[in-house]
Amino acid sequence: MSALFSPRSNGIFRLVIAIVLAGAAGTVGALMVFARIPAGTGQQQQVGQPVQFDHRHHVQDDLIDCRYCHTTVDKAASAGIPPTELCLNCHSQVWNKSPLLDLVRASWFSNRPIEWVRVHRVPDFVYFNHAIHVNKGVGCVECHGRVDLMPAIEQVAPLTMGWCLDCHRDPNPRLRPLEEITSMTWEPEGDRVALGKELAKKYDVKPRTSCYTCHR
Amino acid sequence: MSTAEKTIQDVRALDGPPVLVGRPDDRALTESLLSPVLGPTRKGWVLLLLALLGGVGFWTLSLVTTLFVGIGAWGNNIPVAWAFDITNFVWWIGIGHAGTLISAILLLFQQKWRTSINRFAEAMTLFAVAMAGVYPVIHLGRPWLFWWLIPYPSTNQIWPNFKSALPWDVFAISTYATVSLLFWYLGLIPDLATLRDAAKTRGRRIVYGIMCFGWRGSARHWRHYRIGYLLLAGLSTPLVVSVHTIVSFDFAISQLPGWHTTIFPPYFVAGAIFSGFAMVMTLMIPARRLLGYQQVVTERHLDNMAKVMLATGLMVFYGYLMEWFMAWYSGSPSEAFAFLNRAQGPYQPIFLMQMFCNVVAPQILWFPSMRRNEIVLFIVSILINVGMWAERFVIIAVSLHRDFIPSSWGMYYPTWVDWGLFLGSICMFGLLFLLFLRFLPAIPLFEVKELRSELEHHGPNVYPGSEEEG
Amino acid sequence: MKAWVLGEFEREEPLYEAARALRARGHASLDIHSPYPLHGADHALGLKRSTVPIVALVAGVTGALTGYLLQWYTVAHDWPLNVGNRPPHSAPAFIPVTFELGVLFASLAIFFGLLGGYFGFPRTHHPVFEVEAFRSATIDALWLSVEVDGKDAEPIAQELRRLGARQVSIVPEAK
Amino acid sequence: MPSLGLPIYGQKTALETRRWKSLDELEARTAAEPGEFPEGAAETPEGLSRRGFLQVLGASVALAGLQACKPPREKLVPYVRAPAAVTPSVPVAYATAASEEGYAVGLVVQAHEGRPVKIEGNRLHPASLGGSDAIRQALVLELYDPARLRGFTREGRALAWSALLQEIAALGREHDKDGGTRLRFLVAPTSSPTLGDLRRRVLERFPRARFDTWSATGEGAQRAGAAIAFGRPLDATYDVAKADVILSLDSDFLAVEGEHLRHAREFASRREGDRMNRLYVAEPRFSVTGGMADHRLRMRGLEVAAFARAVAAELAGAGLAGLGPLGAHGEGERVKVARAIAKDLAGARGRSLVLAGARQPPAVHALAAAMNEALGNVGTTVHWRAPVLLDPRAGADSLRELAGELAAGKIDTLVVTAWNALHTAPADLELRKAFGKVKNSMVLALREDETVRAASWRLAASHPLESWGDLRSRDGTVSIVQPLITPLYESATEIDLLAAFVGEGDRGAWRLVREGWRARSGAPPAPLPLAGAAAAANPVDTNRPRRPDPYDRTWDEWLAAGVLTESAGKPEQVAADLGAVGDALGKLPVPAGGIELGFAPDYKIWDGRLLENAWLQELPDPVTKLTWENAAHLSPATAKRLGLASGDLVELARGGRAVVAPVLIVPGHADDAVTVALGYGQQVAGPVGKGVGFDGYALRTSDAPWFAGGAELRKTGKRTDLAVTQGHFSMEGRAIALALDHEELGRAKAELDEHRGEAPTILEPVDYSDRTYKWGMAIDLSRCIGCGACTAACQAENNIPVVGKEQVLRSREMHWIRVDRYFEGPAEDPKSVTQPLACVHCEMAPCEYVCPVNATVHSDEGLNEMVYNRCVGTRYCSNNCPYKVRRFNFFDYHGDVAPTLQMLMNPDVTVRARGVMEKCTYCTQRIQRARIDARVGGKKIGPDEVVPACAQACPAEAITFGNLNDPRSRVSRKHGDARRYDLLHELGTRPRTAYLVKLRNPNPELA
Repeated sequence: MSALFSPRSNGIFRLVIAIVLAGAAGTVGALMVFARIPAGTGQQQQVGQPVQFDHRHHVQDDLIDCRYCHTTVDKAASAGIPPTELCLNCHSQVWNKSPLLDLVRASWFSNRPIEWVRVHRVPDFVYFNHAIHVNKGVGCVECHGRVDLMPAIEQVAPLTMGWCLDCHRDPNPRLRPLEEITSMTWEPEGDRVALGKELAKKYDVKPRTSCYTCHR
Repeated sequence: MSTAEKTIQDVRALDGPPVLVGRPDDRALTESLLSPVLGPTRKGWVLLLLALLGGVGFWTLSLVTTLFVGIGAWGNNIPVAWAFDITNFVWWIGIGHAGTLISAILLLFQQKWRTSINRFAEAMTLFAVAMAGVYPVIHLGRPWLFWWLIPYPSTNQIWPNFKSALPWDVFAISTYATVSLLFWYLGLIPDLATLRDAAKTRGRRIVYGIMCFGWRGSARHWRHYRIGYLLLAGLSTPLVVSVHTIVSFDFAISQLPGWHTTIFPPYFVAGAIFSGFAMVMTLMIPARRLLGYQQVVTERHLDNMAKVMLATGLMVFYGYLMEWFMAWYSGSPSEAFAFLNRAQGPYQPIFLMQMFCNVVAPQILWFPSMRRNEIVLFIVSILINVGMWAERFVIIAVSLHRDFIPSSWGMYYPTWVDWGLFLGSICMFGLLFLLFLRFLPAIPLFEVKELRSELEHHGPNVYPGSEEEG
Repeated sequence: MKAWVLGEFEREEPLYEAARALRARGHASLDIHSPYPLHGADHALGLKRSTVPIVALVAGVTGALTGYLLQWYTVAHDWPLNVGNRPPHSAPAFIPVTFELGVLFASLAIFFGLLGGYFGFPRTHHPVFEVEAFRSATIDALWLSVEVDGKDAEPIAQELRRLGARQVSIVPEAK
Repeated sequence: MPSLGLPIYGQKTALETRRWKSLDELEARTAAEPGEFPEGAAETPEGLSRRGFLQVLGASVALAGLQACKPPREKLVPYVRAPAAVTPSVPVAYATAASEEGYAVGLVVQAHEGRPVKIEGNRLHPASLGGSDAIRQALVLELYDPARLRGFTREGRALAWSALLQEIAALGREHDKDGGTRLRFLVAPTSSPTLGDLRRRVLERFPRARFDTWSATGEGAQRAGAAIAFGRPLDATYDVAKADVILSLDSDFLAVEGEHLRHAREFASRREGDRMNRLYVAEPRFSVTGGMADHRLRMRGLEVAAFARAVAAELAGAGLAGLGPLGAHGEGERVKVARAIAKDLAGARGRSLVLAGARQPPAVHALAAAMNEALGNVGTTVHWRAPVLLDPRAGADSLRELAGELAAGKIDTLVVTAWNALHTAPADLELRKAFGKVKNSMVLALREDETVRAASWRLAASHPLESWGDLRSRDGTVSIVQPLITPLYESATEIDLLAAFVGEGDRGAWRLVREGWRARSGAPPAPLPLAGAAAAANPVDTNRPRRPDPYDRTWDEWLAAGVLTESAGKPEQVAADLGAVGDALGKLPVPAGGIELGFAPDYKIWDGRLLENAWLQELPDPVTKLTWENAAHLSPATAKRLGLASGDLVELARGGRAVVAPVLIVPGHADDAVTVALGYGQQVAGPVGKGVGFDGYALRTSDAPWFAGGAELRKTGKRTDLAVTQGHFSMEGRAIALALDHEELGRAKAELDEHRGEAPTILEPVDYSDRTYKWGMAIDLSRCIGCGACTAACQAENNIPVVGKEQVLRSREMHWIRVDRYFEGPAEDPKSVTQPLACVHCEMAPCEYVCPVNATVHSDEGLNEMVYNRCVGTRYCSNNCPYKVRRFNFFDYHGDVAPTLQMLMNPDVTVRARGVMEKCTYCTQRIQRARIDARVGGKKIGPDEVVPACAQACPAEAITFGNLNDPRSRVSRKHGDARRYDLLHELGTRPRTAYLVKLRNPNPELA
């Protein structure tokens, strides 16, 4: 005499159901987590570039202002990637024999642009404008992080829509005086939110959250 | 014979033929009703399966084309942005109403004649809802993003819009599909246990044994089971009404002439039941002959279903009349035009077909002899299916093709992909149904046995509502 | 060491009689197995009203509340958008989803409550299945099962035979 | 230098000197590096990275599961040497001009990172006044056409430009022997002074050679008419704004003829207010101008002359006795009409205008000239000037002479720069046969066509947007044509080619034009470069100092303005020779019986040269709404008599020549007449134009260039589907496009109030009055001429795809703004209203609440926002849109686009993916740009600062846009106008686009 199923079958059956349910829930959960962690947003990845350009050196050691190279950051949507010409403003005089700059010189003489690798990318349907942010007191460091400490540029902000919205809904904690806009190390004296409130009034900061602000 | 007895007898006479023929015992019932499942595979079944597989291939090809090419593979356009897709959706959802209606509402009203056909109707519901569920997804321009209609916390911080009828649809259809599945499966569990115990081979016993989760017919389970089953039926009843109400909201909340009307919810529900019963009839008439279910699916069942079709058909006709009346009474030229255009515009043949199939043809069911004539019923039920599809097409596409601004008027012509998705879905539906007939008990055994037991206790013609005392 | 005594009956009345008799003798762990629900079984076993409706009600109300709050939170609170000039908090528009979620939660609670809770399923193995003849319990026979201490099994079996069981089996608890 | 204030996206941009200087330099490099154009941008242009968009979508299918599924990182490509003129992501605008029948139309072209993307009219140019039309809008697509002719070949041998120069030099030496006896040039009409100089120099070298000018269209008849009346060919310019009463004798002066953009603007300015003008139009086919008529008199083309004489006769009776000999009283109903018109004209002496159409014979033009003179209009509404065209007398006669010489084998070398002469030449000249007898047939063309294919030397022409040149408008105003981009393919301009015949082919058009104008303007010669070894060693190094050249500044100012200020000529004094006019009228043939066959240049592809332009092919014809082909237009009565329906294929025959053509019934067409648009059915065409339409030129002979009797229509029994975007031209009695007689407006207030103002609603409307900006639009139906410029402009601005004939037949055209035309009254002789319709941005938008994913919602300023990236494509919004202005991407229209066409994309507008709904955004990219610029500058956007593409293009200024919360804005005034109404007001949608009732000003005597 034997039953169709052994006594162990009950436990196995329950386990299988538990695994299936947990697997389904886990998959959904994992995807939602993935969308929020650096691996999903592209943060924390040092990106190799054709020329070993070290922002640390240029910003920290040479004290070059961001706007020296990114010339249009306060005038146009695009911050501007410096032309080879601009590199050679200095490097025709200094390090003009360095092998590290071979590619830069080659670009100049062959009239072929250097193809940098893009680090900060928003989708094509997102229209980000540097000028308006920079002119309303949102410093470079707010989105790009401590570029002065980066040997190779990496993305520090998640650049998700939710992240954009957080600031557009409450910009005050991210505002700074325009004089300090490119500063990597500026710290407010006192309450940053209170200062932000003051600056928002001064600069007429009115971020918008309607869709066409960014999507066109 | 006392007056009271005579009255009862008269009433019983009115009640028509029996719901169960003969006095079979439980073992005989089990054997005869399970023979399609446990018996050998029939050649006809295989041939039919192969034929339907061909249609399913066409369906698959159409689906793949739609996904890879885009909605452009269809005939849809601006102004007719919805056409065969939503027509099919509403049609299938409507058909999917009969199952729950038969199972739930008739159970609540304790119509004993429902027992023999409810499983059949529920399966039909499930498959129809499954077919319907395909369209809302594939009709999207970007179907791979269908999950954006589900409220979940996204990194975009944006949510669906609950003022639109489409998220309502998402909830209604998924709830309806889920509840129908649960209801159907709950009803299947005791029968799956019967299959487990009646099956000959160990493999089948194991499969059915797993599927029934270990049902052992315990009275302690039956006690909760009966209440739970009844509660599910109770929940399904407003649900079934709500689902087609919400589907009708897709149209009714808009402002398009021909869509924007308050009569839509009841009119759609009536239409759904109308088409659902027609589909049950279409499937049941051949099935009962081929599978030998005449014993449990009797003329009485056909007669009652025909009556329901006649009644709901008249309700639908009333809906038409009210639409026309309101179009005239509203004084709105575009509203009036929308209905004139149905009757006189370029899609007039479809309108006439709708009127013939839905209004004229069912009138033959006034005659009792016709209600018991399988051939007549079969033809009428098919006509109703066609007519209800035409009705949905007329409501959806014909309303859209000429609306407010004449310059934007246009015509819709289906492509082969449209036809493939329509006809192919019928084949897929048929295929699922064939598999169901072969592998699951199409007649609910435990309910028929319960009915038999009640008949034994209360006589051959159980008067509705009389067996529940004590 | 427990054992199950199973007795097969042909008709309902003797079955009920047997159940009542055993209950009178103090055996509470009785069960009846039948292919279809028996109307007298609850009474014979002395079972109380099912609590399933309460579960369903609680789940249904939870579902409806979830539905309404979900809609209120997403479209009226978290990011109220101007959608065609409709008010963000628009109760009439929230009715369908509220209703559907109520039904869905209640149905899920009933189904999974029944199977997982009330029935303790999946339970593909149960001592009663050890009896090959018990297969008739889902086909055409009515069975009475008594869960007893191993040593009481045989007297109960005798009693069942006396009370009209067609056949009686004893299943000892598996080790 | 001072800002010229040319509008770009509503932003004031100073056109700085250095912008074109860099272009000069590019041009200077071109010869050395043919085919290369500068790297587009400091960053990869958006348009080129659109594929990334699809990849992102693909990634989201995979649920962004794995890092490996992500698209590869994009490249950032900066300049090596940054051009001073370009700021990446900021568009710049340049003024230039394009030729229309040889005359200049001033343009302002906007370029993104060196890519010309959008064309507008030049406000400073007399032939544009800032307006443009569909053809001008579509020029930019022609530039990027991947099927353009590339490079130079001789008998299949590819030649570099330098090699070609050598071969031309050799050829020239051959012809030097006999002074060019066997050398001919077949050229298009042009007013270019530089080309004039070159032609003179070519003829100096080859005195026996000849330039023959040929254009299948054009206004030669007008100059010929002036020659009859005044003894010399003259060009007329009209001051339409000053005309109270206008009689058009088959002149489509609002859409086709003369300076039609200016005419439309001036005409429209008199269609509102109390000083309404009155327009009478006598014409055979329903034209754009006919649609604007207060009284449209349909008659066959050859009957127009008789009608004109009837009017002249009545004018004589009304006090202008001088016209007596020219008049001839009409018959029947026409007498009454002619009398009323004459009375009206005579009552507005000096404020009236009679125009004769380009299709009418010279005698009618002469009569019109005489009538204008008698009415005292010369000097007020009509100005006569010496023609600026190089060969004002050109016509079919010179082509006939050339054809004869060719056929006789008298010519060895024929240089063709006229467009596709084999296709357009009158059929009786048999030019196709004669052309084959030339040894060296050299054709300069933008794309391969029949003539190119028949030629032995095939030379790719540079597009006008790649070319240096110069043109003049009718009043003599000079415009410098400057390139926006170095040629995409190796190609040459006509200037380069003619220069090659005088041995200056290597100088480049830039130097020829620039130095030519230095001489003409009397500027001193260019200073010599600084002496010294460095300068000599590296002449290209532009960083080296140069001696200041005062001409630089003048030249730059000309380029910036797009016109040479005060270069217009003085009107001439004229006196009509009435006797000569009478003689000419007497020689006019009597209209023959039977069916009259009329030809017309196409509203879209002109004489056929724009056949390959998909934007224009898909643009609905302004009158018939036909796309992607031409048809034989018939009146309803004639079609009925012949038993024909629209779509029937007929054999259209005349004088032994026949073509198969589809019939299209057009309300208001003259009876017993058929009209055929020219330019279709070309034997050699690219992927767009292949098999499109039928060849009207095949029926056209030199004796009857525009109208010919004795046409026959024979049924073939076959049918075709005509891709018409509007299937229904009746309003079905609904209040959609409202029109009123001017007199009625005062009484119609109550009636109009039903279509405006607050509508009852249970929803509290959102109050936008406290917002800084409340955007709104007003469309004045009284001004709209229905030309379709807005549709084309919107297509160019908003990256709108072309879907093709099949998809148009399936009602899937993508235009965000369509121009609906409704006919009212009897189908035989209806009145017409045109109504541009785009998204009206309802405040209570029906589309929004049905979208399940919030992809279309309202902004705080009241815009109905369509967010493509959120759209899943349920199309529910379109179903619920009562205006049906939403468009759906049924296919992946941008998926596989040629690289050059990717350069055409406006980087400020998302390129929409498959399965996404789209619609008019009120050009939100322009609003956002204006907003950011204003806010960066700490200002407010001006009331009329933001101009959407449609409003900017509209020649009639029918569309106004702006801030409704600013009472100073033009749109606020329009919204408050007595004629304002809301379309489908009864639905309570609260549209932001208001319509203004069309006014008509009928003559009470003709009521």
